[in-house]
Order: sequence, then structure tokens, then C-alpha cells
Amino acid sequence: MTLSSPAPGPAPAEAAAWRQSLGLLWRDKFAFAAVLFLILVAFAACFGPWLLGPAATKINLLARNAPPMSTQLGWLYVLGADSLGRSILARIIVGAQNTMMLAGCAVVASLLIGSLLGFVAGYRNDWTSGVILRLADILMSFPSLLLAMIVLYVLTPGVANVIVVLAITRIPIYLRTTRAEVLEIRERTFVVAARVMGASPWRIVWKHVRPTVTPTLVTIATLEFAFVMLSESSLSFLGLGIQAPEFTWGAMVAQGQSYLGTAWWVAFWPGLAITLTAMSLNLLANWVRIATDPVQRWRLETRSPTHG
Amino acid sequence: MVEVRNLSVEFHTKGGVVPAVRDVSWHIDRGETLAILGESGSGKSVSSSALMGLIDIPPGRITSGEVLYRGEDLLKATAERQREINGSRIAMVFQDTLAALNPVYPIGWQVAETFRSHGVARASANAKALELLERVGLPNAAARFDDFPHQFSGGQRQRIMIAMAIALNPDLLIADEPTTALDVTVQARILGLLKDLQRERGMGLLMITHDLGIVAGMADRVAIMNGGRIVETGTVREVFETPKHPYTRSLLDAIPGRHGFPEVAPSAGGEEPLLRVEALSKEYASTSGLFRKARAPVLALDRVSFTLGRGETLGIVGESGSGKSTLVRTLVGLEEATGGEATYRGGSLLRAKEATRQIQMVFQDPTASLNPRMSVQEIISEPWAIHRDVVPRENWRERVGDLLVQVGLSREHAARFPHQFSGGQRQRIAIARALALKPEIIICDEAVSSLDVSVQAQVIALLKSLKDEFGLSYLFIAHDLPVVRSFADRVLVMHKGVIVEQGTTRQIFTDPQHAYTRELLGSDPLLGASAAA
Amino acid sequence: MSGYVTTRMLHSAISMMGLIVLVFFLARLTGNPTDLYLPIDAPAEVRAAFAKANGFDQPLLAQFQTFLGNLVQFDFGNSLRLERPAVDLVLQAFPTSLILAGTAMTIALVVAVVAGSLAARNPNGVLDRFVNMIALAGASLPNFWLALVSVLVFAVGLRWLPTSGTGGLSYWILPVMVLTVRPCGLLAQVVRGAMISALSSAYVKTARAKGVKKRVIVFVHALRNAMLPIITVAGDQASGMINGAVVVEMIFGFPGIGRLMMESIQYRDFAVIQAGVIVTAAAIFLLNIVIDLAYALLDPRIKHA
Amino acid sequence: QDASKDVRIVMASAVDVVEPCHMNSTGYIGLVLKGNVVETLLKLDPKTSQPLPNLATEWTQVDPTTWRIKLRDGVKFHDGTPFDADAVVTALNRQFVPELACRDMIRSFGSVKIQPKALDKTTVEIVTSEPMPLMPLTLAQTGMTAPSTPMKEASRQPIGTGPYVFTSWNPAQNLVFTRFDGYWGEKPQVAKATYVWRSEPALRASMVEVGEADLALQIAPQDAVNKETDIGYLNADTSRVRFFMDKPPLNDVRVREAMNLAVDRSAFIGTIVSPLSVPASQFMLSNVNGYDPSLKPWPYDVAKAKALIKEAKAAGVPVDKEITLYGSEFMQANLSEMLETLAQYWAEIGVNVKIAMVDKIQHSSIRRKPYPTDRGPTMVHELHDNVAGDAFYTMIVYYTSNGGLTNIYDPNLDKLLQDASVSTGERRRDLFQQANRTIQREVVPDVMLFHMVSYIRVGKRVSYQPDFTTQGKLELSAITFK
Ligand SMILES: Nc1ncnc2c1ncn2[C@@H]1O[C@H](COP(=O)(O)OP(=O)(O)OP(=O)(O)O)[C@@H](O)[C@H]1O
Ligand SMILES: Nc1ncnc2c1ncn2[C@@H]1O[C@H](COP(=O)(O)OP(=O)(O)OP(=O)(O)O)[C@@H](O)[C@H]1O
Ligand SMILES: [Mg+2]
Ligand SMILES: [Mg+2]
Repeated sequence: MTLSSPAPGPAPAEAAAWRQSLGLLWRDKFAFAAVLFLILVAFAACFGPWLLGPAATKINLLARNAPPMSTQLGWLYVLGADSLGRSILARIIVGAQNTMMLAGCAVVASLLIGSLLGFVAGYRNDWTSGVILRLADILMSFPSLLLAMIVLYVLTPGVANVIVVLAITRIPIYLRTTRAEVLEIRERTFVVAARVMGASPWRIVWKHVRPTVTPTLVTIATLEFAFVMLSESSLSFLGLGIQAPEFTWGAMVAQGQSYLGTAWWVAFWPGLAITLTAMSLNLLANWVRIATDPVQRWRLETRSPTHG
Repeated sequence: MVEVRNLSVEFHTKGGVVPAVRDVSWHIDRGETLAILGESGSGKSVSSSALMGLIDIPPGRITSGEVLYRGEDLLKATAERQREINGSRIAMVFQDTLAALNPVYPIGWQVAETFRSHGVARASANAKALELLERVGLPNAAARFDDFPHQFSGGQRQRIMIAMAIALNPDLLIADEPTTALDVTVQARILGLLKDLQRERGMGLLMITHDLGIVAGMADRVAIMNGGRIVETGTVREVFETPKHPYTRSLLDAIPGRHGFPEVAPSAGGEEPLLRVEALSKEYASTSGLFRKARAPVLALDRVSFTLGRGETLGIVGESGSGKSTLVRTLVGLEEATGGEATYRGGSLLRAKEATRQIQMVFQDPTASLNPRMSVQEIISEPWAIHRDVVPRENWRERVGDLLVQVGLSREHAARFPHQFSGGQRQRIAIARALALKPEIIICDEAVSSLDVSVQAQVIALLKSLKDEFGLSYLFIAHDLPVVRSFADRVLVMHKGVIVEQGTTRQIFTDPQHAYTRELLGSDPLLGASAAA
Repeated sequence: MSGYVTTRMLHSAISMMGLIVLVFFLARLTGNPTDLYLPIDAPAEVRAAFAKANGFDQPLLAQFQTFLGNLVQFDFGNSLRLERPAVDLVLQAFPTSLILAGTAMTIALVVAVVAGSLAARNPNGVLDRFVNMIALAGASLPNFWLALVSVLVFAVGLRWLPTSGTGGLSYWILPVMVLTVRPCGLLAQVVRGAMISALSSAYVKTARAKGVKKRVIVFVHALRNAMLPIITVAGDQASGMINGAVVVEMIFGFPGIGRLMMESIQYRDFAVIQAGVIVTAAAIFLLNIVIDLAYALLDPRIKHA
Repeated sequence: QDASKDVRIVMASAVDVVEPCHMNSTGYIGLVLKGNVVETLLKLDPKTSQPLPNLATEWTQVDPTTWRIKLRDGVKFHDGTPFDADAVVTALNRQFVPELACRDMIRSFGSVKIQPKALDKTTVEIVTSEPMPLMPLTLAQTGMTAPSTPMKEASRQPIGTGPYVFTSWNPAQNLVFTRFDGYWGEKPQVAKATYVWRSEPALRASMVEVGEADLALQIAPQDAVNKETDIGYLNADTSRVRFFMDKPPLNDVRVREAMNLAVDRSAFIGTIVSPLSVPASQFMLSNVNGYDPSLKPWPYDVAKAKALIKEAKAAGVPVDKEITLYGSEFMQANLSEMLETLAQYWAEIGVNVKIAMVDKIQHSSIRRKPYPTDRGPTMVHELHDNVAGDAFYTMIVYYTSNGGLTNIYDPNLDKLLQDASVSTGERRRDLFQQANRTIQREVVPDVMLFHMVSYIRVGKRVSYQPDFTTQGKLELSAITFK
């Protein structure tokens, strides 16, 4: 009657699930490298200021714009020095904290608020949805520079306030994406089936709609991570961003751009850090996307040598 | 013409390798019909998909075998060559039509695409598509050419699929359960059409079906599959009259409709019915899109009235597209009625804020009704998560296993995901889910039509025992008249949105009043055969 | 459908009112412009006279009333900085930005759709990895950096293109290119993600069985199903650009709305800020209506409230 | 048309206003108009700051409040009207029209009112409400616009007597001048000048490099690497950090001295500021009347600075209290680098300075009176240029008790400056020099930093020699073709 499939065994324990995820990760070498890099960044963000804080702010006009790949000034200067002779390496490591906090908080905040509103707007499809969407319209057309100016003027220019600016301006993309997807998913038969079972709207959204929307949201969120870092950089470029002596990678790029013609490395390394982080996050997100999709998961599983 | 030799296919899953097809061989000559019969999940769909290069590799893997089409091994053909053959030389009718049709394109466009893909100009492709749709009996084809798949009934979609497949007069047509959603009259017409094509063009037909009646009427030869292997082949007569394999014998024994009529439940009398439907109407408005042309509204239900008593099974039969699904969808609140009233235990169903847990439903399209991201365990236990008081959480795993066994699956399947099952297996999961809440009423929309007869018999036995034990009532939509005959207490006959006749099963089957009912009963291959005998 | 559009227009008009109120009051939180327009050592009387002449001495509500009164007569006020009707300035700058944004978005969308779809055909394959890297690198380059480097390379180094300014077609190439890169990278990713799901669905299998060409399967069958998130994200990017490709316009000396708004914000030129917000918001609202209509057009199952 | 005598000039900021009565207060207006379209009655000798004849040939002070000016004969405005005494009266009166809110009037006349009068066709008499010993310098700033210029609204098509006619203006893109054939003076070489603007210094430099422009103003020091084309010059700006001496620890002179001694100004030169910059001892350039050449910039002496701080600390001064230093990028590019470095120097002697970069508006309101009382110890970075040639224009505003931008309340200094501003000749200079010495040695109201340098890039086709007036005035007649 039933198929003779090898017994899959009872529910795998928590630890086994972990090991299995790790195994899947190991099979995607790109994602694995990405995770290693992100661990490095996280480490820098946690301990950077404590390890290298003074080195990152120590001004040394003699080493101004010192070129990279020279060991004359010591290993801290392998990536060169910025226009005040500060070690770029040290600044990248120390700046990781502000950068990650800024981008992370902004992305998470806008993701949470935006997708929540998007779920409501997509699922209810009545006047609440109208109100939410018109609010999103307002947010989308409110000039972000004016917002930055207002926040920086009314509040003091600090990391938290830049986060507020960036988070607010990025809400609509999550909101609208979530809503668009929900609109489609809510018409699928399995959602309809759940409704017949008597599932509450919240349950339907949480159990059926959310997992289906999540891959798209995760893709967007990782891209937004880069976007937010760069927006912050642009704000710095326009004089509306984070203020010295605080700094982020974005601010470092903005500061370095005036030396593009003479000392490219000042803007290049922090820019590279941004790109690599964004790339790692995205590789990881792609991996998560595949690993959590039962229909796609074989792409990771079948590389397994044991299945040869 | 086509020959399959020693084909084996396996799938990689988290739980290990699933050998779906093992060492299967068969051949079809010009104008010949081969029927593959077999248990649901025995590898019928997979083996035929392999022929067209439709197995995803990986996770699937063709471990051995060859597929010869006019001497050419299709498994070794280039992608371009395979594409040329697909659709024009070998075509396929898929099992689950809602998922198999692209939801965002009009059906006319999709049918015409078969022509366009093989070099027919757009305008003549459209004309030919329309002609085909009319030929397969899609009502009002010209007007509905630009409608979308979700606007059609299950049977109508199936006819659209068939139209798509026979478009280019293929040498070989693989029909995977092509008539499960069709009422017998339409079914007879479609089968007749296929026979004509065979006669005219010498088309080979590979018929995958559960319906022994169809096999008897259509097939030249039969192959019986079980557990991924072909356990028996031969001419229809050989196999039916002298079955060798025990599985074949059990299959033939399970043919429904050979037994007597069920006794009419006496409870239908005095007490107040559970469900009362009065003059229920539903009209699908003309959805004129921004750039879509408007069409006349479809009147899917026209003042339908009936009652359902406690412990009663009400069979609903009728022409495909006559409004059966619409009726039940309206009852559970998925469509808004345009008129009339339905009450459950005296309370209005149509104006209820929440769906009652006492009415559960099994949908016509199993694939679409299961969330692809949930495991079977999660799917079946979901009703308990919604209604917390039914089964305590620590018993879920156990109970899910029980339900799976009850519907003929195994406990191990709980960890798998819907896409890893065959069509019939998915339907069983959906049935298990509906049973989970032990509701008072279960609505089955073609719930057993994609199951092979032995499983079907098993599921129906299960439904019956639940009815006896807990007094469940069923609204049971089916095209398969023998099944209705053996299971239903009373029967409704629908035609073009109207109930043309209702009565006890015995009344309807032995003394049909309405012309349509008579036509219906007359076209059933088995009933017809037995009546003639 | 036209009923829907009318309702939407009506609702948008209400949001527009909200936006105007918001901009009017919030902008005035950023300080009194007197300090920007008078010499730093101007005596108090002169400051007071300036404030009076421009109505800054009135209570905010009174200022708002005046503004609304003028607005209903389509008078958006005069630019403080440029001493010209604000709406003229905005309408002059807007088309430039619109063309810039339109061209950049079109190119970005086409390139992203093609690259993303091809990548999605074989997730984690060679082409996919390649597209991924390029797209991400593109999505994580700062605009200003890209602008300056492209000037250094294409205008100064190779001398193929003019550095900046306006004029013939050649003047548009660099700004459009710089503007295209980021949305293109972003969209390519979104396309890829949505296409992976679409390509694994059952109707794709049907299309294969019909013998539909691979190209058609990808770009006709799957793409249309994947279109919802794509146009949503594209719409977001486009409205960002309509709102002002500030950095690009500033660097390349393009007389667009972004630069105008940036300068107006810096100079607290409230009349221009207001006029600019109203005009860009109108465009963005319209864009969103079109996108919402497109949802229903792309997916017939979606119903509008 | 022959384009060989045309030039293109790329500037840093857009020319979005061309009203000549703002031209001394708003850099770029003067830069394009002054001496090209609109001329002044007198002009200053760039070396000595002495007034020289221009549209006026003679000027005399008849009594303390009356000046008499003799005009050049035969001069015409671009629209053909003759330049005469009536025209001058109209132009002077226009400065005082309230609707125009002329920024130059506020600067050069302050609260003084004037009554100009045409004595005859070429003689004008100006009666002032208070004595104005600096009238010639003022007249070297005031543009003579044609009588047809609208009196109540800002001009969009300035008409003057200069060698160039204001030809076309697209505020979003460019501004074009062409040579005026009826010019009274020598015919300049440049036939047509087009001004464009780009905010990025690197881009301006590139434009000259590829030949899209002939002159790029204000290129960044780090981009000024080509000796042949890039010229650096003192631009009249002097930078300093001003103490708000109302709160401890900044109310203690030892702390202020120590903070001056703690900064190694020479380390900045050639790194953060241009190698041509000069450490400053006073808030004006050496060619300004009243500059004291004997004053030297503060030396770099950490030991002494530490000692002073220690002393102050011993006396109970909270020397390590956090001080906020405000700055604004719009004043000076890369300013935060400079301020960060300063803060590091001060940190070395134990003074705790926090930097706050603010917007232009905030910066202005921090700098000027009335000062809020609720802020902690404060310093502000500022730039000042005195192109008018007399110390008066600096000292009154920045160093007297009544000045709008001062934190000094020193009656002796007030008196000294009061005397100086009404005196003339040698005495005037001596008194101002004395004031400058007092300020540096006794009051110590600021950390004087540098006389700043700008760079321009001059294309291969033309020659141009900038000087300190180039910031506010770029005479096209000074551009010659090679
Ligand atoms: N992607 C997959 N991963 C794992 N197992 C699969 C996958 N696809 C199919 N199977 C398994 O292969 C077996 C054969 O499936 P197939 O679809 O051929 O059955 P079938 O004979 O057509 O049944 P039905 O009559 O119910 O449609 C089933 O047991 C099914 O569970
Ligand atoms: N959303 C819709 N828009 C327009 N017409 C629809 C829609 N859904 C169903 N219909 C039409 O309503 C009629 C009844 O459909 P319904 O699905 O109830 O038929 P059915 O009796 O269940 O048929 P089958 O046995 O083939 O499943 C059909 O003609 C169908 O085409
Ligand atoms: Mg099957
Ligand atoms: Mg149906």
C-alpha cells in the first residue's frame, strides 16, 4: 500500500537540525564564505572599538593619505591612511559598529513596520488598506532630504537620528511589496482552505502568507542593507549624515571622495567593505531562501556526497 | 512507435532516496491504447513525465532505461529536439488542472500557444484554438476565450487541458487522469473524441486512469503498476478476466456500484435538518478588466434549495460546470451568494462572521489547496492549532500518523512536503485534514475521483465508518456514479445551475425522472454495461 | 475600473492635503531663513523688517492660512532665493528629472529583467553567480563615487564624453548610466528571486510539455507571474528618482528637480519646497495608481477594493 | 562666429541672483558683475588698499558729513543713457529702497543715512547723517546701476557702465556676457564670457583639463597638482576659533592662552590647509590698514600650555569640562578634518572639546547676538574676509562690546577702537595696530588660525593672475589670451 522509502526516522532533535543546516551551508561554498565574512564583521562590530578605538581616531598628519600595501608605518597601515593620517584598516574595523548598528536598525525597523502595515493593507483590502497606502504615498513623496534636514535640525545629529531618517524613508518599499504579494497569495486555494478551516486572519497571515512573502522580503532587505549604508553615505556627502568624530563606512567613503584623484584608497576600502558585506548578506539570503523552500531545497541536498 | 525500456526513476528527499519508478517497460503502437492502472502513487505520472523530459533533474534521477520514439532515444535527445517533439509529436494532459494552467493568461491564449510554439501564425492559431475548445465541449467557447483559468470549473479546465494536448494531432497522447473531473456525459464525448483521433490519425494513447470502466471501454492493452513496478500486463480481456497478480485482483474486487443500495437513513425524517438551503443563487459578474472586454454574467446557481439531515450523505451529481463547486463554495463563504439563504442549525451561514468548524471541505484541486511550504505533519495538524481544544499538542504527531494510515498513507509521510506526492496522495492528505476536526458536515468536492479504486474503496469505507460512529453528514460531489450509488443516501442532480431532480439514491438510479438524469445514467460505461448485461 | 481610478484620485487629493500640511509645518521647523539672506552682522531692525516683508513674523497658522488662500488660486508663492514664482522654477526643472528618471528606469528594468531571468534559470549556477556579483556590486556602489569615477574615466581619461552640463545626447550618457546602475542591480536581484519561484511551478511544466520555447517559458510564462514584486520595487526606485536624483544632478550640473529641492532646502526657500513637493507628489501618486492598476492587469485573480 | 576670444568660467555656486546691491555680501554676484557689468565710483589698489579713481575722478571731504565727488565725463550705460550726476544719485538712493533689502547697504552704511545731490552734470554731493571717514572705501564697493533699473524689485538684467553687457541668463545653467563696444576704458581681450557652475571641485578642475572651461574657481588643494595650470593665492579669508568667554573654563585667560599654545599651526600647512597658507596673528590680511606687522602668530609650546592649564586647574578652574566647538562645512571645505585635529591637540593638554558640525542657519545664529544663556562652554569656528581695506570693517563687529559678533566686554578696548574709527591717517593706523596687540596679548578672544588659500585652474589658452580680491571680483579684462 505504501511506498517503501527508507525510514526517515523520528523527529530530529534540535542539535541534529543544527548540524543539518550547517551541512547544507557547507554545501554552498559561497554562502559558507559569506557567513565567515559576516562573522568577521560582527566580531569587528562588537569588539572593534574596544580593540582599536584609539588607533582609529589618532591623527597623524605625517602619514596623511599614506598609500596602501606599504609596511613602513606598521601593519595597521596596510590599507593606507586617510586624509588625517588615521589608519584606514583600524577605522574600517571600528566603524563596523556604527555602520552595522545604523544599517541593521534602519533595515529591521523599516522591515518590521513596513511589512506589518503591508500585511494589513493586503489582507484587509478595505478602508484600512486605503488609509495605509495613502500614508505610504505621503511617505514616498516626502523628500527624504528635507526629512534628514528636519531631523538633524530639530534633534541632534547622531547615529540614532540618522537611523530614524533612513528607517522612515524605507518603510514604503516593504509595505508595498508585502501588500502586492499578499494580494496574490490570499487568492490561492490553500489560503482559502485555511479560511474554511476557521483560521483567524492573523493565523492565515502568519502561517500561510508570511512564509510565502518572506523570501521576497528577505531579498529586498539584504539589498536594502547596502542601500541604507549608501544612503547614509550620500547624506554625509550632502552634509546631512552622521557627524564627526562619529563615523561609519559610508561617511568614510563620502569623506574620501574628495581625494579620488590623488588618494583613491581613502574612499575605496570602506566602499569595498560595504560591497562585501552587502554581497555576503545576499549570498546568505539566497541560501536561506533555497534552504527554507521545500520545493527548492534539493538544490542544496543533492550536492551531498552521501547521496552520490 | 514508442517504447519504454527498463525505466527507473528515483527522487532525493531529506528522508532518503524514493524510488518512484522501477524497471518499467511498455510500448505503444500506432492507433493503440495502453491503459496504465494502478494504485495512487505507484509511479504512473512520473514514468510518463520522464518520457517528455519533465522530471526535474535533480532532485529526480533517471537511473536506467531508455525511451524510444521511432527509434530515437528521447532520454538522450537535446533540449531543443525534446522541445520539438513535446506538444507536437507527444502531448500530455496533466492531472491537476488548476495548478497546471498559467493563472495569469487567458485560456484561449494558452491553447493557441501550442500552435504558435510549433510555427503556426497568431491569427490562425487563435481560430484553431477556438475550434478546438468547441470541439471538447467547452460551453460558450467564443465568449469565454479570454477568461482566466480560475474562472472555470474543474471539468472545464480539464477540457481546456485536453484541447491543448490534442491541438497538433500528436502521435502519442499521454492522458493522466483526463476525465476525473468530468461528468459521464461529457466524459463519453471526450472519450469519443479521442477514439476518433486515434482512428483518423493513428494516434497512440497512453491512458492513466483509475476508472476500470474507461479501461474496459477504451483500452487495447493494460499495464498494472504497483510500488513503482509493472506487475502485470496484457490485453484488457486477459487481465480483467484472469487477473494473475493479487493486486490486480483486489483492484477488480473493489469496483464500486456492484453492491446494493444503502439503506436510507431513517433519521432524515422528523428532526430538523442540519443544513437548509433555500433559493440560493450565484451570479458571476462580468469581470470587465481595464482592457478586458466585458461578457455576459454567468448564472452559476439558480435558486437552489435542499436540506441535509444529520448523519445523511447527500450526493451531488451533474454536468461539469453546472455549479456544484460554486454551490459548496458559497456554503462555506468563499463566494458571496447573490440571492437566497443557507442555514446551519438554524443560524445563517451566509452572514456568519466566521466559518464554523463543524463544516469542513475537501477541495477539487489537491495541489493548490495544500500550502507547499508546510510539511504534511503541519498541514494535517493545522486545524488543531486553530481549534485548540480538539487534540492536545503532545498527541498531534500520533494522531497525524493515525489519520495518514486511515487514508491509506504511511506515518513516515508526515515529514514530507506536498510536491513530493502524487496527485492521489495529495488528495488523501486533504481528506485527512478535513477529518482531523471531526466536524458534523464534510463537503467533498470530487474528493475521491483521483484515487484508484482500492484506495477509493478504503476511503469511502472510512467515511462510512465515521458516519456511523459520529453521525457525520456529507455533501458528496462526484462524477463517478457508481461511487455515488454506493455511498450516498440521497442524490441531487444539477444541470446548468438548477437542481433538476432530487431523491433517494434508489429512486434516482432506478427511476430517473428528468431527461438529463436519464442521459447521465445511460452514458456511464460501467452502469451502462451492467444495465445492458 | 474608471470608478476605481476616480476614487483613487480623490483619495490621493486627500493625501496631498496631508502632505502639504506636513511639509508646510515640518519645513518651518528647520529654522528661520533670515540668517541666510541677510549678512551675519545685520542689525536687529533689519532682521525684523526682513521677517515682516516675508511674513515670517506672523504666527504659523496665519502663514498657513495665507498659503492655502493663495494655493486655491494656483499661486504657490515666490521663491525667496530666486525671486521668481516657485511653480515656474519647479515646472522648469521637473521635465529634466522626469526624462532622466524615465530613461534610467527603463534601461534598468530591461537589463535587470533579462539578466535576472537568465540567472534564475539555474539558481546557483555559473551565470547566476556572475549576475549576482555584478548586480550586487552595482547595487552597492555609492552614486557620487560612481559619478566622479566615471567622469575621471570617460571624460578626462578617455575623452569620449563631456564631463557635465547639458546639451546633446552625449551629455545624458554619464548621468543616466550612473543613475541606472543601482536600481538595475537591485531589480536584477528581485527579478531573480521572483523568477526562481515562478519557474518551479506546475504551469511551467505544462508549457514545457506543450513544447514552448525556453525563451518564451521564461519571459512570457514565468515572468508575468513574477511581475508583482518587480514592478513594486521598480515603482519604489522610480519614485525615489522622481523625488530627485539629487547627487547626480548636483554633480553633473543638471537643472533637475532634485538639485532645485536640495538647494531650496538648504536655503529654506519654503515656497519652492512646497511647490516641488506638490508636483513630485502628484507624479508619484499617479505612478502608484498606475502600478496598482497594473497589479490587476498582470494578475487577473487580484481584486480591487 | 569667431569663438577664439570667448572664455568659459566654471564657478562653485550657481548664479541665481544678480541684484547688484547684494554684490559685496554675496560672493558670486560680485564675482561676475563687479568690474564687468557694474562699476564702482572708485576702486581699491589691491596692494595697498588705497582708493583709486574709476567712474569718479576726484573726491573730497568738504566737512565731516559732506563728500563731493567729480564724475568721469563721456561714460555711457549699456542701454545708452549717459552716466551723470543724476544717474549716480538714483543708483545711491536705490541702495536704500526698503523693498530691496540691499545687503551691501547694511554692510557699508549700517545705520548711517545719506542724502546724495547732483550739483551739476558731473558733480555729486553726499551728505551723511553721521561722519563717514571711510566714504571712499564705501564708494569703491557700491555699484552704479543705470537709472532704468527697477527701483522696487531685484534686477534680473543689471545694466551698468562696465566693459561687458549682461547678455543672457538661465539661472539653472549659465550666464553669458558679451563685450560692450561703447566702453569708456580700454577694450578688453575677451569678447564673450560664459559662466557655468558645478558644485564638485574635482569636476571643475576636470573641466579645465579637458578644455570645457578656461577658468575653474575654487578647486580643492589636493587636486591642484598641475604646476602649469593651478594657481594658489591668499583669498582674504582668515580663519579662527572664537571663544565664548562667558563660562568656565573659557572665562579663564590662562586656559585660552594654553589652547593657543597647544596648536602646532605649522603641522597643518601643506597637509590640511594649503602649503601657501599663512598662520595668522590677526583677523585681517597684511594689506589692510591697521594690520600690525610686529605681531607674530602664537608659538607651539605644549609644555607651557600644560603648565598654564595646571595653574588654572589649581586655581579651581574646571579645565576638563566639555566644550562644544561649532563649525559648518559651508564655510570651508574639509573643515571637520581641521577641527578634529585641533580637538586632538587640545585633548593633549587636557582640554575636552567636542565638535558639532551644523547647518548654515544654525551656525549663523550661534555666531551672532543675541546669544542664548543656557548653553555650556562654547567655541565657534569662523571665517572672515576684509576686502574693503580698513581694519574698521573687522574690528567694530568682532571686537567691540557692541559688535554683533563679539564676546569681548572690555571698556579700554572699546575706547581704543572708538578713537581709532573716527581718526584718520597715521593715527588711525597706530590705534588699530595697538588694538590688535591688546587683543592678542591681553584679551585672547580667539585661536587665530590661518590666512586661507584658494586655487584656481587656468586653462592653456588664457592667462589670469588671481589675487585676494578674486573671491569677490573677477575682472574679465584681466584675462588675456596667450
Ligand atoms: N519530487 C518528488 N520527491 C519525492 N518523491 C516524489 C516526488 N515526485 C513524486 N514522488 C513520489 O513518487 C511516487 C510516484 O508518483 P506519481 O506521481 O508517479 O504517482 P501516480 O502513480 O501518478 O499516482 P496518482 O494516481 O495518485 O496520481 C509517489 O510515491 C510520490 O510520492
Ligand atoms: N470566478 C468565476 N468567474 C466567472 N465564472 C465562473 C467563475 N467560477 C466559476 N465560473 C463558472 O460558473 C459555472 C459553475 O462552475 P462550478 O465550478 O461550480 O462547476 P462545477 O459544477 O463544480 O463543475 P466541475 O464538475 O467541472 O467542477 C461554470 O460555468 C464556470 O465556468
Ligand atoms: Mg499521478
Ligand atoms: Mg467543480
